[in-house]
Amino acid sequence: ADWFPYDASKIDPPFAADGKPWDVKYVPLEKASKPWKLCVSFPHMKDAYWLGVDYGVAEEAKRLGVKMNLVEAGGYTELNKQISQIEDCVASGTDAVIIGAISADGLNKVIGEIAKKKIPVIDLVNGISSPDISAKSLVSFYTMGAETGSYLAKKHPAGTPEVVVGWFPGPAGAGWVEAANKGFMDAVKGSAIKVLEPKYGDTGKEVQAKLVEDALQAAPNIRYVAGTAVTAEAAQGLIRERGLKGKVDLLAFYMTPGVYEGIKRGLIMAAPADSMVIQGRIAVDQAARILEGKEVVKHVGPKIFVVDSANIGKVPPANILPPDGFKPVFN
Amino acid sequence: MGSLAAPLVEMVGISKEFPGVKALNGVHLKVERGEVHVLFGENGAGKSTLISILSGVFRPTSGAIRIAGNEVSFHSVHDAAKAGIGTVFQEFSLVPTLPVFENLYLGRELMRGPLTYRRAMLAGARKLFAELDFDIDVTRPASSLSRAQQQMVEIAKAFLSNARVLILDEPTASLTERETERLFGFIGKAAASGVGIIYISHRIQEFQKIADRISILRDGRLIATVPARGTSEPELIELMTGRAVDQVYPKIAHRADGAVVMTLEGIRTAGVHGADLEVRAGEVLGCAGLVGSGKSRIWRAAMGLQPLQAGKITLKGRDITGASTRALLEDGVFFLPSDRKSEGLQMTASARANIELSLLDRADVAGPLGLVRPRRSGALTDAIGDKVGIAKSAMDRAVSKLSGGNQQKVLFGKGFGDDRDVYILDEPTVGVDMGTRMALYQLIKDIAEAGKAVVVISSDLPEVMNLSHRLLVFAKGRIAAELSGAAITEENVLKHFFAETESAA
Amino acid sequence: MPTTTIAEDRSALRRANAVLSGLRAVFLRVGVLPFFLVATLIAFSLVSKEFLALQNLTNVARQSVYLILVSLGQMLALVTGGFDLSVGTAIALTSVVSALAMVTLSHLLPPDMLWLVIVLGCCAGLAAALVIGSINGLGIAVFGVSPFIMTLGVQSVGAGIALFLTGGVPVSGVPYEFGDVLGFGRVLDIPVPVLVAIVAASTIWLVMNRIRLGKHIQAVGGNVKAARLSGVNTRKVLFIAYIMCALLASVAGLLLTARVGSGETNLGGTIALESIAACVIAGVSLHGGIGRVENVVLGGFFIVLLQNGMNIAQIGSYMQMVLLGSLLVLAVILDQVRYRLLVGER
Amino acid sequence: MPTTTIAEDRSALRRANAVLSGLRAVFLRVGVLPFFLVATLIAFSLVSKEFLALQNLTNVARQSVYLILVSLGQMLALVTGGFDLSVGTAIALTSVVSALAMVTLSHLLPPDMLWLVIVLGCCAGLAAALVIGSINGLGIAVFGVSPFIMTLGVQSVGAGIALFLTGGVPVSGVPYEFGDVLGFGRVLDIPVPVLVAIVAASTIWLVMNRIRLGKHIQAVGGNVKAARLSGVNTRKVLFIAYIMCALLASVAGLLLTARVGSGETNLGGTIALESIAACVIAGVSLHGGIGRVENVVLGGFFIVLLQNGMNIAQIGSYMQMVLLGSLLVLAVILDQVRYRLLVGER
Ligand SMILES: Nc1ncnc2c1ncn2[C@@H]1O[C@H](COP(=O)(O)OP(=O)(O)OP(=O)(O)O)[C@@H](O)[C@H]1O
Ligand SMILES: Nc1ncnc2c1ncn2[C@@H]1O[C@H](COP(=O)(O)OP(=O)(O)OP(=O)(O)O)[C@@H](O)[C@H]1O
Ligand SMILES: [Mg+2]
Ligand SMILES: [Mg+2]
Repeated sequence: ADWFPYDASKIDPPFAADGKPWDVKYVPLEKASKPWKLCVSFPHMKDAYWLGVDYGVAEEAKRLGVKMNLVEAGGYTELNKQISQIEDCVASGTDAVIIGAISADGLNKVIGEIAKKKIPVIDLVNGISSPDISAKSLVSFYTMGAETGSYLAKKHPAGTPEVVVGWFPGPAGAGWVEAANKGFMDAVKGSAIKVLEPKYGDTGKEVQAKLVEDALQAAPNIRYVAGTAVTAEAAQGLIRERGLKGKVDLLAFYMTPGVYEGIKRGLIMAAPADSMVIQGRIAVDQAARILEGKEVVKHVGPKIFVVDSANIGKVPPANILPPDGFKPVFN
Repeated sequence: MGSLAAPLVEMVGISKEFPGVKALNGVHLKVERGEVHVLFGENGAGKSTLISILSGVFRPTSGAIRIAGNEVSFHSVHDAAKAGIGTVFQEFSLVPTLPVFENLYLGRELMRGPLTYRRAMLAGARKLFAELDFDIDVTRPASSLSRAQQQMVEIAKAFLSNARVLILDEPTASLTERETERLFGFIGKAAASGVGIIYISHRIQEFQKIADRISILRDGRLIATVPARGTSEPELIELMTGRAVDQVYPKIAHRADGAVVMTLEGIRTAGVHGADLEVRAGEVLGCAGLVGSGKSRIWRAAMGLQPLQAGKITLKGRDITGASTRALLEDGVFFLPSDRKSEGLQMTASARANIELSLLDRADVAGPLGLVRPRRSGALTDAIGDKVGIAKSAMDRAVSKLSGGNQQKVLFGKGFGDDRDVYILDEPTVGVDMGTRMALYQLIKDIAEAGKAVVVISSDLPEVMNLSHRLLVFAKGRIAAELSGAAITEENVLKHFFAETESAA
Repeated sequence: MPTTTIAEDRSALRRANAVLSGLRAVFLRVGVLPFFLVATLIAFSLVSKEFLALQNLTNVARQSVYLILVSLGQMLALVTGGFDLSVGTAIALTSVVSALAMVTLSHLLPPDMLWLVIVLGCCAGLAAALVIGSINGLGIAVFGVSPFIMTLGVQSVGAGIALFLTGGVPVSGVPYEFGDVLGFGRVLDIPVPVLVAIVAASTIWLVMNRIRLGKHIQAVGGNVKAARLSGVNTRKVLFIAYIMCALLASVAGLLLTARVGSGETNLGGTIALESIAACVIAGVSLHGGIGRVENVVLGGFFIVLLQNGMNIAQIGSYMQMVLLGSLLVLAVILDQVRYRLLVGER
Repeated sequence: MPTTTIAEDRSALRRANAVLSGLRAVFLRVGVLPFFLVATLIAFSLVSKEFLALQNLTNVARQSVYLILVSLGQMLALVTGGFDLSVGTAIALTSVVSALAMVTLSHLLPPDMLWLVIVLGCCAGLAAALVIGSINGLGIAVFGVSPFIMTLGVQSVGAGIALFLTGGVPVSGVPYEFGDVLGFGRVLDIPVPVLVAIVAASTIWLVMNRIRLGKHIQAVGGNVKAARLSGVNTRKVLFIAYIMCALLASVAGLLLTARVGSGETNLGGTIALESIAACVIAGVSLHGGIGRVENVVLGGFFIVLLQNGMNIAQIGSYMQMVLLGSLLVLAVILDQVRYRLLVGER
C-alpha cells in the first residue's frame, strides 16, 4: 500500500524561527527521472529509531528508483567522524546529501562547502542551523517534548492536586535531547505537574533502568515517569517488579517498536509518534524533487499525534516504525 | 672554601632508617684524594645504602657529608653529580631502549646550540671505550648487551663524568678476570690522578690488588677501617662476620662411578657452535669462560629458554630434544637463573609464596582440581626455609625487601620442593656475601653428596675451580678444555680462556 | 579552676590522637576503600533519609551485581598483568546471542520445553563469550599481543558482529520466565542476581586463594619469566584467565538480558573502564600480581552506591561525572600515599 | 623445448625469490605499516576510481590532520611508558572554552579587533588544555598515579566540565574568519590544517631526535629508575610530556572548532583509543621507550585512509568495525613476528 498522501505539517516561511505550521497532505513523486545518487549520513544506527529512518530512506529510494549510500558515525560524540564521512561520501560522487546531524551547528561549515558545489543538502530529523540547507524533513523534538508534556498537563491542569513526574530526557549534550527537554518543560508550565531535576544518561536500557530505579527510590511519590523510549521500555520491568502498575505510569517522548508494544499491552501510557519512517521518505523525495527542478515543500514534517491505548488500534505501524525483522540497509 | 688539607669525602655520623630497618647507624667514612677505599661487609650490612646517600639517592636520617671540607646536602643524583661524584650503582642504570652512546651521555648530553651533538657523542663514546679497551659497538641498544657488557657500560659511564669521587658498587659481580684486570688498571690510573675511589665488592681476593684501606660494615655499623696491606683474608672475614672462618670452600666428596644422567650432543644455538658434554650423578660439573663464551647459553638452550638450532639432548637415557622448560622441570631438572630479579623471583610476593610456587605440582600439596592444602604446603615451605637458612621472620616479607643473600636463598629454596636429579646453577652466588656464600656452598655439597648431578656455571673463577670435580672451559661458543681433579688450576684454565677453535666437535 | 580544664583538654587530645592513630592503622592495613564507603554512607544519609533505607540498599546490592561480576573477571586479567577492554562486548554479544537463540528455539520447540529453551539460550550466550575469551587468550598468550591492543581489537570486532546480528534493534520476544527468575526473582527474599554474584565471588575467592590455578595466575602477573622457570604453564594460565574473565562478563550479560527483557547491543558500553576503576579503587595493581577478591567486590559495590547516592541526592549528571572522576584519582593518590607510608620514603 | 621452459621457470622463480627476500628485508626494517598502506591503496583503487583522485587524497590528508596531531601527543605519552586517555576531553574542552571566549570577547571588543578576539580565544582554548595536561602531569609525575587511571579520571572530570559550561548546547557565534582561515584556508593551495600538522610533526620530530628533552622522554620510558640515576629530572620530563600531549590535542581541538564553526562538547569521543591504535600500528611500544615520529604520522594517515576507502567502497559501518579491529590485532601480531625474526637473527 502506498503511504501517501500523508498528513503533514509545513512550516511557512520555511527555516524561519517564527515560521507557522500549516496542515498539508504530502504527496511524493511517482518515479525519479534519473537514478540519482544520494548520500545519507546518520549519527548512528544502534537503535530502532534510526533503523526506522533507514527503513523509510531505503524504501523510498527503491520506490523512486534512486541510489543511496548510507554512512553512520557510531554515536553522538563522533561529530568529527560524521564530517569526514560526509566528505568521503561527497568525494565518491553524489548528487544530493541527506544528513541526520550530530550537532545543529557543527556541520554548518561542511554544508557550506558542499552547497558551494551546487549539491543540495537536506536536513533530516535532527535539525541543522546552516543557511545553506535546501530542505528540511523533520519534526521538532521541541514539539515532541511539548506534546508529551501537554498530554500530562491536560490530565492535571492547574488547580488539581500536584503530581510528581520523573523526567529522563536522554544523553546530555545531544541537540534533540535539549530540545525535547525544553519543549516538555514549557508545556507543563502552569499545570499541576511538578518535574524533578532532569536525569541525563545514555540511551542504554541498563543505564536508564538504573536512573529510574534511583529516582523512584529518592522520590517515592512519583506518579509518572517520562523520558526517552528506552527509559519507558526499561522501566516496564521495574514497575512490574515493584508492583507499581497503575501507581506509576510511563510516557515516552518518541516512538520505538518497544514503546509501541508497551502501549499495546497497556504497560506504557502514551507516546507521540513522529513517523520517522515518513520523515526518511520525505527527505528522499525532497532530494529527488530538488535535483529534478520540481516544486518542493522546503520545510515539512509528518504531523505529530500522540499514541495511547485509545487510538493504537487505528495507527498503521509501517509509517511510524520499521517493520519486524528489518535489517539495516547501507546502500 | 674547603682546604686542600681536608679529606676529599667525609661522612660523619650517618644514620639511615627505613621503616622497620635501621640500615645505617652512626657511620663515619673518610676518603682521601687518590685513595682506593674498599667497603666490605655481608649482604644487608648497609654498603649500598651508605653510597646511595653519598650519591644523592637517599637523604640520611642524621649525619653530615663534607666534600673537600664543604658541607653538602644532595637532593638528587643530579646534585651529587654536579659536586663531582660519579657512581656505578649495584642496580644498573641503563636505558635498554637507547643505544650505548646515548646511555653514556644521558643527563649530560653534548650540545651544539640548542640541539644535541650526536656526532661528538658518538666519537666521545668510541674514544672512551677504546681507552678502556672494552670491545662494544656503541650504537647497539643497551638491551642487546649481556650483563657483563652492561656492567662495562656502567663503568664507562662513571669514568666519563670526570668525577672527583668515583663510587663502584660491586662492579665486578658479572665480570670475568680479564675485564676485571682492565678495570683495575683504570682504577689505578684514576687514583694516581687524585680521584678518590670507593669500591664495594664481595671478592676478597681483589682487595690486595687495588685497595689502600678497607672499611668493614656489619649490621649498619662501622666495625673498623684497616689498611689493606697487612690485613689478611681470614682477619677480614672475621671482622665481617664476627666469627673466625678457616675454610670458604667445602670439600665435596666425589662419586667416581656416577651414572650419566644428562647428555648434550652437538649443541648449536645463538652463541654456541657445537658442543658435547655429559652430566654425571654425584658430581659437580663446572663451566667457566669469558663473557659471551656460551657457558650460560648452552644450558639455556638445553632448558628450552632460547631456540636450539641443532643438537640432541638426553635425560636419563630418554631423548628430550626440544622439550619445553616445563617438561624438563617436571622430569627432575632444576635451573637456577643468573638474574634473580628478572627471571628468578616474584619480587612483590613473599618468600613463602615464591617457594610454595615450586611445590604446587606435588600431589600431596595440591589435590584434585588443584585444591591446595595450606597446612601441608606451609609445613613444606617452612622446612625448605630452614634448610636454606632463611629466618622465620623473613619468610612472610616481600622478596623485594630482603637482602640479596636472602633472595638468593629463596631462589635456591625453589629447587628443594621436589625430588630433582640435575641441578643447573647459573652464577649461584652472584652478589652474595661471604657468610651466605658459605651456606650456599654447603647446600651444593649436600646436593652433590646425596647423589644428584650438579652443574655450576660461574664467572667467579676461584668458586668454580674449587667446587668442581670436572671443569669445562668455554671459549667462543665451544668447549676449549675439560679439566678434572688436580688439573684444575688457574694457569690451566686461563690458558684455554682465549683458545681458538681447538676442539671443533 | 584552670587546672581541670587543662587536664580535660589533655585527655580529649589524647583520645583524639588515639582515634587518629587508629584510623591511620586501618588505612595502612586495608587502604582507602573503607573510608570512602563510610564517608559516602554518612554524607548521603545526611542528604536523604531514603538512602539508608533497606530497600534502597538492596537495590544498590542488586544494581552492583553486574559491575561486581565484571570486575571479578577484570581482576583476573589485571592480576596476570593485563587488561580486558572487551568485557563490554562480551556482555553485548552474550545478550544478543542468547536472546536470538531463545527466540529462535521457542519457535522450534514446543511451549512446554520452555526451560530447555532458556537453558540452551544461556549456553549459547556463554559460548559466544567463550569465543571472545579464547580469541583474547590466543592473541595474548600465544602470539604475545599486548592485552590492551588485543582486547581493544576484539572489542571493536565483537561490537561490529553484535550490531550485524541485530541491526541495532533490541531482540524482543525473550521468554518472560527468563526475566522473572534471573532478572527479578528472589530466593529467601534475596534477589537472584545477588545470589549469582555471591556464588561467583565465592568461587573466584576459592580459585585465587585455595586453588593452584589462582596461585599460578598471581605468579604470572608477578614475574612471568620466573613463573615459567617454576614450571608454570604460563600460556595456559593466561589463556584461562581471559576465558574466565569473558565468562564472568557473560554471566553479567545474561543477568542483564533477563533484567531488561531483550537482547541489546548497547549493554555494557562503559563497563570496561568502570570495572577497571572498581578494581583500582579496590587496590588491584595495574602491574599485576596483586589483588584481593573481597576488596574488588567492595569496590564494585562502592561505585554503584556512590552513583545511587548522587542520583538520590539529585546531583546533576554533569556534576556526577566530575565527582566520579575526581574520586577515582583521589583513591589512587591515597593508595600511593599508603604505599609510601608502608614502604618508607621514595 | 622443455629445457628452456625449465630455465625460464628457474629464472622466474629466482626473480620471485629475490622479490620475496626484498620484501622480507623491508618488513624487518620498517615493519608492517608500509605493507598495509600499499595494500589499502591497491585494494581500494581497484574498487573505486574516485579513491586515488587527487581531491580525495587531499581530503584524506586534511581529515587525518586531527588524528595525526593527537597521535603525536599520544606518542609522547606512550614513549614515556604511559597513556593519555584524556585527549578527547582536551579537544572538547578546548573547543568549548575557545568558542565561549571568542563569543564573549567579540561582544566586548570593537569589531575591528576581530583578530585579537580570535587569538585570545585560541589562547583560552590552549590554556584549558594546559590545565588538563598539568593535572595529568601532576598526578602522574608527582603523585605517581598510574597514567591509565589518572587520565581516565581527568577525562571524566573534563567532559563533565565541558558539558557544564555549555549545558550540552553547541556554542555558536564563533567569528567566520576563524573558520575561514584555520578550517578552510589554503596557503599555496595546501589546506591550513595540513600546514599546521606539518609544522607540528616537524617540531615533534626535532624534539624527539635533536633536543635533550626528547632523549630524556625516551630514557624515562625505557627505564625510569635508570633515567633518575643518570641525573634526569624524571618528574619534570613526565610533566612536560603530558602537557605537550594535551597541547597537541588542543591544537587539533582548535582546528576542529574552526572546521565545525562552533564550540562542541561532542568532538573527539573515541579519538583517545584511535590515536593509541594509530601509534601501535606505527610501531610505538606500549612499554615505553620506542616510537618514531615519521611512522606515527603515517599511522594516523593510514587509519583515516582506511576509513575513507571503506566509506567510498560503501562498506557497511558494522563491517568497518570488524575490519578495523582485526587489522589492529593483525598489525600487532605481525609486529611480534617481526620482533622474533629480528631477535632470531642476532
Ligand atoms: N629502599 C629500602 N627500603 C627498606 N629497606 C631497605 C631499602 N634499601 C635497603 N634496605 C635495607 O637496608 C639494609 C642495608 O641494605 P644495603 O642494600 O645497603 O646492603 P648492602 O650492604 O649493600 O648489601 P648487598 O651486599 O646485598 O648489596 C638491608 O637490611 C635492606 O633490607
Ligand atoms: N656476545 C654476545 N652477543 C650477544 N648476546 C650476548 C653476548 N654475550 C652474552 N650475551 C647475552 O647475555 C646473556 C647473559 O650473558 P652472561 O654475562 O651470563 O654471559 P656468559 O654466561 O658468560 O656467556 P653466554 O651468555 O654466552 O653463555 C646471554 O643469555 C646472552 O643472551
Ligand atoms: Mg649492595
Ligand atoms: Mg652467564
